[in-house]
Amino acid sequence: MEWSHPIGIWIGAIGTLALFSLIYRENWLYRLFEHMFIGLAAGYTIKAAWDEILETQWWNPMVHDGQWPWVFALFGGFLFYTIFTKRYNWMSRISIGVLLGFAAGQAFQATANLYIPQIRGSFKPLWVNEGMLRAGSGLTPLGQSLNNILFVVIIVTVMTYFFFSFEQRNKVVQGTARTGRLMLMFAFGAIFGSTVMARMALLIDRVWFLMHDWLGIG
Amino acid sequence: MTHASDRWESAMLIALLSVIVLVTIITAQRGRKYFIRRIPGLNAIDEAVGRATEMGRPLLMVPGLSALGVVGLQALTIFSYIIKTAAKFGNRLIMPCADSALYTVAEEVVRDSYAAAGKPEEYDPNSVYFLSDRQFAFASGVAGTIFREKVAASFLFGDFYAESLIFAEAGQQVGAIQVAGTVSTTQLPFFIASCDYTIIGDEYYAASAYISREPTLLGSLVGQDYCKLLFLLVILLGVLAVSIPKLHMDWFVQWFTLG
Amino acid sequence: MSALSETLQTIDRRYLYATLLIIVIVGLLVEIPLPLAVGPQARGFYDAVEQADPNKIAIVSTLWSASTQGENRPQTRVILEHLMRRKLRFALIAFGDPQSTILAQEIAEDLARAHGYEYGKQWINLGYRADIAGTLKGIVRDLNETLKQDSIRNRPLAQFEVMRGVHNIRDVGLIAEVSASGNYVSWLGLVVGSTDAPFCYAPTSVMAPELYTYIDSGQMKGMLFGIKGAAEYERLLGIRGFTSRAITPVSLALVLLFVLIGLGNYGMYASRKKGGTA
Amino acid sequence: MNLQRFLASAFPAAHGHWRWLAIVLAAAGCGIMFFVLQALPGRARKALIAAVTFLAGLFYALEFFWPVRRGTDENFLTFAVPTVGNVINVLAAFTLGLGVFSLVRIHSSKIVKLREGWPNSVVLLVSIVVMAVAGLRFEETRFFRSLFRDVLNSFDAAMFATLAFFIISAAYRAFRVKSAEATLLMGAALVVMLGQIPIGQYLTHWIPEKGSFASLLRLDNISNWLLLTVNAPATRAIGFGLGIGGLAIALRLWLSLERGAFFEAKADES
Repeated sequence: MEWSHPIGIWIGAIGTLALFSLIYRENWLYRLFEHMFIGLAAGYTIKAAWDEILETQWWNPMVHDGQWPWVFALFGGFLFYTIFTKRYNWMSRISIGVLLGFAAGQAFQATANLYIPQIRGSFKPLWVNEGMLRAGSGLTPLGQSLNNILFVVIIVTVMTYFFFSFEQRNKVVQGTARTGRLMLMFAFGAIFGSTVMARMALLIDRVWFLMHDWLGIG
Repeated sequence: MTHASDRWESAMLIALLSVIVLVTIITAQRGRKYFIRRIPGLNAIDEAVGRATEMGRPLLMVPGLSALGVVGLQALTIFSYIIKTAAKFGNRLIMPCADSALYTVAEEVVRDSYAAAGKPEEYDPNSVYFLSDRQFAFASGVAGTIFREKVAASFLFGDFYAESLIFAEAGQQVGAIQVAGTVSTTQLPFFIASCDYTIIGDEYYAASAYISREPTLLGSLVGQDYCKLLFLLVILLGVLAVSIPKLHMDWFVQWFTLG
Repeated sequence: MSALSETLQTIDRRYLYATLLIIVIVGLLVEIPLPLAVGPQARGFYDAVEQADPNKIAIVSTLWSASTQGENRPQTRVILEHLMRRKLRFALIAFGDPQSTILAQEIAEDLARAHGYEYGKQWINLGYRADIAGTLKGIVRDLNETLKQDSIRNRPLAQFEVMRGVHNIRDVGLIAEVSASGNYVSWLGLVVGSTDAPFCYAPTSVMAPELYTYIDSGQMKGMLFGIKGAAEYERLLGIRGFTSRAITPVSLALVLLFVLIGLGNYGMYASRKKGGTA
Repeated sequence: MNLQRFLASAFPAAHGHWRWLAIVLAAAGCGIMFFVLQALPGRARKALIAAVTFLAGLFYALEFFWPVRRGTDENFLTFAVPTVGNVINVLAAFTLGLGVFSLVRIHSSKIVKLREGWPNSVVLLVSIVVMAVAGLRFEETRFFRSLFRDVLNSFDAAMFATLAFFIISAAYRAFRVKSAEATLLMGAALVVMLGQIPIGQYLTHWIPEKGSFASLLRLDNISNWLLLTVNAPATRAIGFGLGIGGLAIALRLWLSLERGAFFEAKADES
């Protein structure tokens, strides 16, 4: 069955232009379509919450399979909504505490799996001979050695920058920390360039929608 | 690693990190004094406040889109430091908020800061206000204020997202002195390129710990420092082990080889 | 000279917007056939799918809404195209944004028609989950018990031919996620350490630079660097999809930006040299 | 000690008409618990919150650290991991309603008081109802699919696409390179980006990709080298700091060690 419909495309196109008008000036047309967008997104959240999770994982097991303890999950969910009251809003901290507790409990395994391989990956030999080269890396042993030395130096300098519990009066430490901050600029330069690329891709998708789907050009 | 028993040594390193942080937090709460160095970002704030007060125009403080949480509350801690520094010069303060819960706490913090600086009468209730919780409505609203008020200094601390560049651009346009600080790594490039000084990553937590002298924050930060030292030591030992095979330290490398 | 250096610093933004729009329209209509080199990360992703174990199922997780479809939609399309070409069974799952389920379903339905893939036989949609960590921990242990039903027919997973023999993470041959956020942290923290199935990631360009540390440590086998990654993958598959057309305006827009920044700074430098206001 | 059998016997499933009775009794139990909770004094409330948070965290911490039974990949808690995952998902699904609930509250009060901009609030509430009903009841219709694909997707995409305009004008005006750091940042951005796009690569595509020293000068090689050998260690070092910070925050939350105005005031309010 078809996913789109001409009337829908027209509304979408007019909405796109209305929302683009924000770049010129905030105006009533922009606000109208922004409110429509917020409403549609909230409406979809209700559908997804029921269809995807509550019906299959809570309502059916409780009502059809007879697992009555799921009623306590409803009580836990209800406690979140006490946040809107003055007298009972402390109770919302119980359910929030449960979710925070679960997340905190997972931190041990998550930290281990996320950072131990990166520590292991930082064990780079500072002097590489022919045998240790990765196949097809196209690097000479000297090249790989220099890369490894630079890699370890950057880790040490950037980590030194983020030490706070002792004064950085010693010249060497100060120099290392300042180098660390400059090394960070490479990472932030890469992020800057990629962010611009990401935003452009979003604009191109919209312009192509207006040109191709709506006006039939190109 | 599904369970600690898959590689005990690695799991013990994580357990050791937790013990270190817990010990430093609990001892700090029990009154032990811990030292945190003054990060350069705070000097940049003092300098910005000094130059701004000469211009006599208002000071802008934006807690970004932060909700009522660890990052948002620490932004207010930094703002209270700035208010105490600037209160004696009498510059007008503007603090638009994007989260209604954080707004209520911000009002209290600002009033207490003026009182703490001995200038309760300087506190203007309209200076702290809830603007909008929609990302772009908030950003364009704040940009409008920057251009209208020609703010002298702009302090941007907290959680920032794609709209960060709109604040930075507006401040740059009116020639405001800008100091920013956030843990959102993806927004740091824009602050670094357009602000006079930017506080990066962990420095954000260090700034608020230094200002608030809160035992839990100080203890936690010092504990985290020891953990970072431990990581650095493990890495350097590992580099040594793989660089000089004659040392026969393969057992050490195996400790951290998972799967 | 000072008039020029002044104007260079303060070009009115309406001209900038108009120039950008023109560049994008021209770039979309007039294709500049420049070769795009295929980087090692996109090749890593391609090789991981090529060498995935055919008897096991692939999990394709989607964590994007229409707000980043410009990059994530083409990425999802090329990954599913490659899986279907290799006749691999796959299961879609969505986190983060509820819209992800239908966005991925639509792309899969479209490609399934072309490749003769039948829902329930070669592919399935496991739907959206609000909590990520709890679900991932559950999947490692028991997929059916954690996810229970599929999202399209709302029937128990055991009733689908595609899920035959799939009980936990050891029956998964490949894990790929297309995402607009940093959710790789949950996969790396709670799943990737429990399996030797390759883990590949397709982030929006904004997130890409943060992932090179995981590529270096071998935790990630491949990565598509935003829309550029999708364009490289199209070259590897030998198809000319939307991204091959879109990469030209993206490049032109980037060049425009660097030229503008150059002009702005030159203007400032020139006027400062003559003691003008910065 | 098999926890699974113990729990199955403690909470037996109810069948036939017993199901509704069990559900009603459990619901009544919750009602009573609500009043018991409200009667608790401030100190007991804080203790309850801390205990509940600790127990929830204890499950996963213990499941990770507890040694596994010989020859298997499980310990006495592993059986419950999928079920606990379901419980969290159901609770998280209930929180999805919080945003919608506050939206409805704010905008309906705006309409009732006829405050400025109330027509937009009507549009918002109508949009919520239309999409929710279409999604729940009429999912297999072209109306819903077009409402989702052409309308909602277009608005969502358009909202973010405006960023492209902002970034061009703001970056052009904001980036007046004033410090060594900004210069380095801009230089890295230029080289990394040129190496990623065809136009940049075209400038040096005539150099052989591999095998000779000249290939070090290819823009795409330089870009990849910067990303893998300079950017990767820098992000890794930041990651270590933030990761340890994340673990510290998790510990403080798990053991309710967090002090400070917000956490104290909230619990004592009665």
